[in-house]
Amino acid sequence: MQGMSLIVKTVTRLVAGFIVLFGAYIVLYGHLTPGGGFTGGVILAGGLALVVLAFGEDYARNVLTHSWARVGDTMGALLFLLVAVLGFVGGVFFTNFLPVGAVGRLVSAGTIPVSNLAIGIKVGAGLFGVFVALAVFRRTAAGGQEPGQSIEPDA
Amino acid sequence: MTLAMLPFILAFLLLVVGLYAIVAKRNLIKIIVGILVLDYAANLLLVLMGYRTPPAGGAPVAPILTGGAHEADALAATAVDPIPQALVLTSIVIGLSVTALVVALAIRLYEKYGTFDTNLMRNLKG
Amino acid sequence: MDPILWILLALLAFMLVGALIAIETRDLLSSVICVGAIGFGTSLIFLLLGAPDLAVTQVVVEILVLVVLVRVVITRRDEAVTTSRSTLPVGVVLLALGVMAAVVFATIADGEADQDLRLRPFGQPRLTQIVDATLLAPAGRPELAPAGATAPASVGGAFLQDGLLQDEASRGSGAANYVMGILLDYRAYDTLGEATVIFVAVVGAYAVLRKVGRSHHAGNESDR
Amino acid sequence: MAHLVPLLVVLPLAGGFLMPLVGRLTGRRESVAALPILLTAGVLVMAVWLLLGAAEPMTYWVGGWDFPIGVSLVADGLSRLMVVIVATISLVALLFSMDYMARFTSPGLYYSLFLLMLAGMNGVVLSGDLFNMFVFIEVAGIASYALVAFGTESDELEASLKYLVLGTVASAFLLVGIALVYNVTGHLNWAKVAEGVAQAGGPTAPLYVAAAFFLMGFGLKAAMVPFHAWLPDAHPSAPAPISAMLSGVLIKASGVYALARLVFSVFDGDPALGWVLVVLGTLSMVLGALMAMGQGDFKRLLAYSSVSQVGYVVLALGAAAVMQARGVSAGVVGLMVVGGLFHLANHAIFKSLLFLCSGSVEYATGTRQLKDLGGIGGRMPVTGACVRIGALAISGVPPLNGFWSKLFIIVALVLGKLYVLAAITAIVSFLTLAYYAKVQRYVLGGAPSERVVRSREAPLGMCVATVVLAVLCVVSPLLVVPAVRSRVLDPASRVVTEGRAADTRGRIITADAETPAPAAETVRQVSGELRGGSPHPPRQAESGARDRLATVLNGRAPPDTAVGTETHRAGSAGASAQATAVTRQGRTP
Repeated sequence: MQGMSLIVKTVTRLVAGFIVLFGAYIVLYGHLTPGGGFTGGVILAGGLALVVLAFGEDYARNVLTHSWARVGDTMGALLFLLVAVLGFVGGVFFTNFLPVGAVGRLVSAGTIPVSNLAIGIKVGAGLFGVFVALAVFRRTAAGGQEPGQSIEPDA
Repeated sequence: MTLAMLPFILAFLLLVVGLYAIVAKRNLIKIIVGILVLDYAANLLLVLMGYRTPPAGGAPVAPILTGGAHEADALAATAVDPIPQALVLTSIVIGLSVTALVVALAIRLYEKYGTFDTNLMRNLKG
Repeated sequence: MDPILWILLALLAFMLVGALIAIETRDLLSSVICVGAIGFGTSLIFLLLGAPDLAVTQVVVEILVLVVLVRVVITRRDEAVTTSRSTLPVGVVLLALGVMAAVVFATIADGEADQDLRLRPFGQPRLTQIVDATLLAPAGRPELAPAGATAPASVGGAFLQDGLLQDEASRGSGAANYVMGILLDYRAYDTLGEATVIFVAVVGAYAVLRKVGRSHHAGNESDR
Repeated sequence: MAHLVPLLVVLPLAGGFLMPLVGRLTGRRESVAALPILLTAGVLVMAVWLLLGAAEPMTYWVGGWDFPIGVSLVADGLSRLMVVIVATISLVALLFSMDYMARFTSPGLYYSLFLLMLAGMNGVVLSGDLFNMFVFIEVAGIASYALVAFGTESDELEASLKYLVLGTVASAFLLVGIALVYNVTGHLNWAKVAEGVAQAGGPTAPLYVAAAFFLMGFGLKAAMVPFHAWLPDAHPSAPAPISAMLSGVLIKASGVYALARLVFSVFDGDPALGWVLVVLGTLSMVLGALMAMGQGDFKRLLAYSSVSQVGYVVLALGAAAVMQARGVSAGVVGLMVVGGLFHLANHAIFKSLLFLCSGSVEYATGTRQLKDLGGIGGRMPVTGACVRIGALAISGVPPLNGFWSKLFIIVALVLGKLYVLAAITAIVSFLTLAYYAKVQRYVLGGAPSERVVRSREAPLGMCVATVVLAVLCVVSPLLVVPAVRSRVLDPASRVVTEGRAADTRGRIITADAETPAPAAETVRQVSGELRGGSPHPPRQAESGARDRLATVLNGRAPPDTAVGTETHRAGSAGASAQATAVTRQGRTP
């Protein structure tokens, strides 16, 4: 797949950055405003998906590769688990062990922003990976056996 | 029957409609649609049950502190119940996950059979 | 009458109709688009009911699902007629079920209005209760009992009241967004489960989409 | 010790998150399997330690939220028994997978899903919270949908789809049930809901409606008969170790166990729900056995047999509730429950054994049709012997474990004067004997077909796994020896028979406080502990407000020695809607 027309590519180039930035904002301000790690992660995944849709399969194979999505997925999940396990520092599993700080500040609410970040990375990478696997590589007709229809997800 | 039960009943009917699609339809896409509708209905029911009528004439109050910590008491007296919202957020994610998996299955089945029609599949006829 | 209730009922009715169209239409693409409309209806209801977090989440999830489903449908030609299983009996049974359930909902609400464990109607969730004031009085000084004091009657009520304790002596989650406070502090363990669910679904989708499921070269050769 | 409880979930979870990457880094199947096996062995050790280490039930409040706002983990007798069963079967299934999964690609994804399913099941049986349990049921469920389809042949995909769709319907029902329970009682915690129900003098109509939704949801997950349609497709389609996991433990963890919790811990053994369980159990038992008779496919026969055998367990639990309400002596009720739980454990062992054996046979011969398997016992002596032991155990031949649990159930039913049920149970036992006689005949006799002649014994790892389970079949009757029983089965049975009474009263035990104490006392005790271990100031003092609210929510009088000075927020409803400072007598800091 070659991707879409030049106009689409140009617009995507302009817009995708903003979408990703917006996703990052939603993730980081999750404890203050509506949104949060999951919502922001989906927006991140959407932004990346837009890039892949516009620039085509080759872009997904060479630049925004599947391996990165897999690594991000695992790392996000492990980071969240780490936050949970570090709770033992504060007494029990999942203790919010960081200082709460002043309500309404960016750095407040203890571990919540960290958890949000972890979930944002996890969800963004994970859903992007699945999206690419479902919607980009698998868009062939019945019994499609042509090369490149499947990214081999596992070695 | 009070009017105040009507939202619950409508949400529940939506659930039944989703169930109907799952049981009666013989097309994978329709079944996926049924699953989505089922999810929406269950989530809606939960959120409807957490809603608190705002004080006369006001708008519903979201459980988010916008003005600073000193407004916490006022918020506590008017805001809607935050627990169902947290549960539903989790539930939406679960719904999305299930959808991703079922779409993957549907795609694979399409590759095997060249159709989404379950009548043409071996084991799903019954 | 509360205008919010009427808007809500209208939206719900719209969604019901949309769901029926999505299910009954013969064109898969229309079906998928209808379901998108229902999803946005859900999101509007969330917004209407004071749940902006859910509204935002529902919208972005909806967009992603819609894009995937539309791509799945438009790139695959499906000539097979969308037949139903003997629709009528199933439909009648389910309709009966729905009506029955509706009646149940209506009656369980009415019948036991004075009981404590009744179904709370729309708009009046179980959040606070008037407490026996003497419970709150200092020991031996019942005259100091505050009149008309309320106490949380549910987890939600307790959270609204105390989830963000700001006096130095105690601690809440400290998140201005209460929903996020519940999600990532009070019930963070649920959220760990939720993150796991996405992980499982992602890994599961990769597993299902593998080009080759079985490797016939390894292990004992069988004549399958 | 209490910290073991969350670790039982965290360990497999971490492994599950890591495995996809490990699978990409290393290609050798032994090295891929090493991490999951180690982790699961660790889980098993911790689970056994927990089972034998402390007799007292523990409630672990995640995040230190002693207040009912948080999520609790409950490790009482029943949960501990379930965790041990789950971990044992998982470990054996993983040993079996090492060789068996060489036939499949992507071992990393397989082990990842396996560990996440294990984490999900541990989460379900340890959860003390309705919604949390739902989430972990989903974790285990979604992992199992994907695992059923792991071979990606069309049969497997179809079975997985059917399983997924019905599982999703079950989840929606559960969610509706949760919504109703929350609306009505205001709580999600098992114990708190139970307390509310007890205070109101028993379940009300909306709660019965909620219970109906839960019954449908858990019934679907447990494959009770009107809801069993998915199981005979899903269980045979999965790779053999996964079939063993699904039939052996998953339907029990997210179905039977959850049903038991619902009926006994929340509804305090309500007899109406008890009757529903009796009916569901009897139907499953009889129809499952009848459908199993007609099967020619080894794995399908096993799957229908699972429906039937799980029916025994559900029947036993339901009958216990019914008998309790009728005033049958506690000893008989206890026998009934012990019989049911013992059968649950036994079924986990012999059904996993049989499924693994069917995997070995399929691995060697490439077929699952019983009629093609004549004389397989001669070609595969170890597997043949294991099949024989498993079949004898499940059909209730003494002195193997199945005999004892069925005997317990039938004797208890007779003593409880439920004669008709006792007769049905006995008849179904004979039916079971009959259809497993068919399996025996094919395994023992008949002229070996060409397919069988060319086969040879399964690889070592698979044999070891089946032999371990066969040995367990022989030695697990030891569980009813009084000395062992009092440590293992009796605490679990007490959770069921004492219902709410055993579940709520003042057993808020967190990390550092493991002795039972009156609730109000413990709240403070716990906050005291938190103060000691907490690194930052805001955490270090708890206001009395939380204590007070906790006690009000618990419906108890506030403690005499409340803490310090507190501000009471008066509600806006009252006329004097203003903050009133209430001073309590302080306690020594």
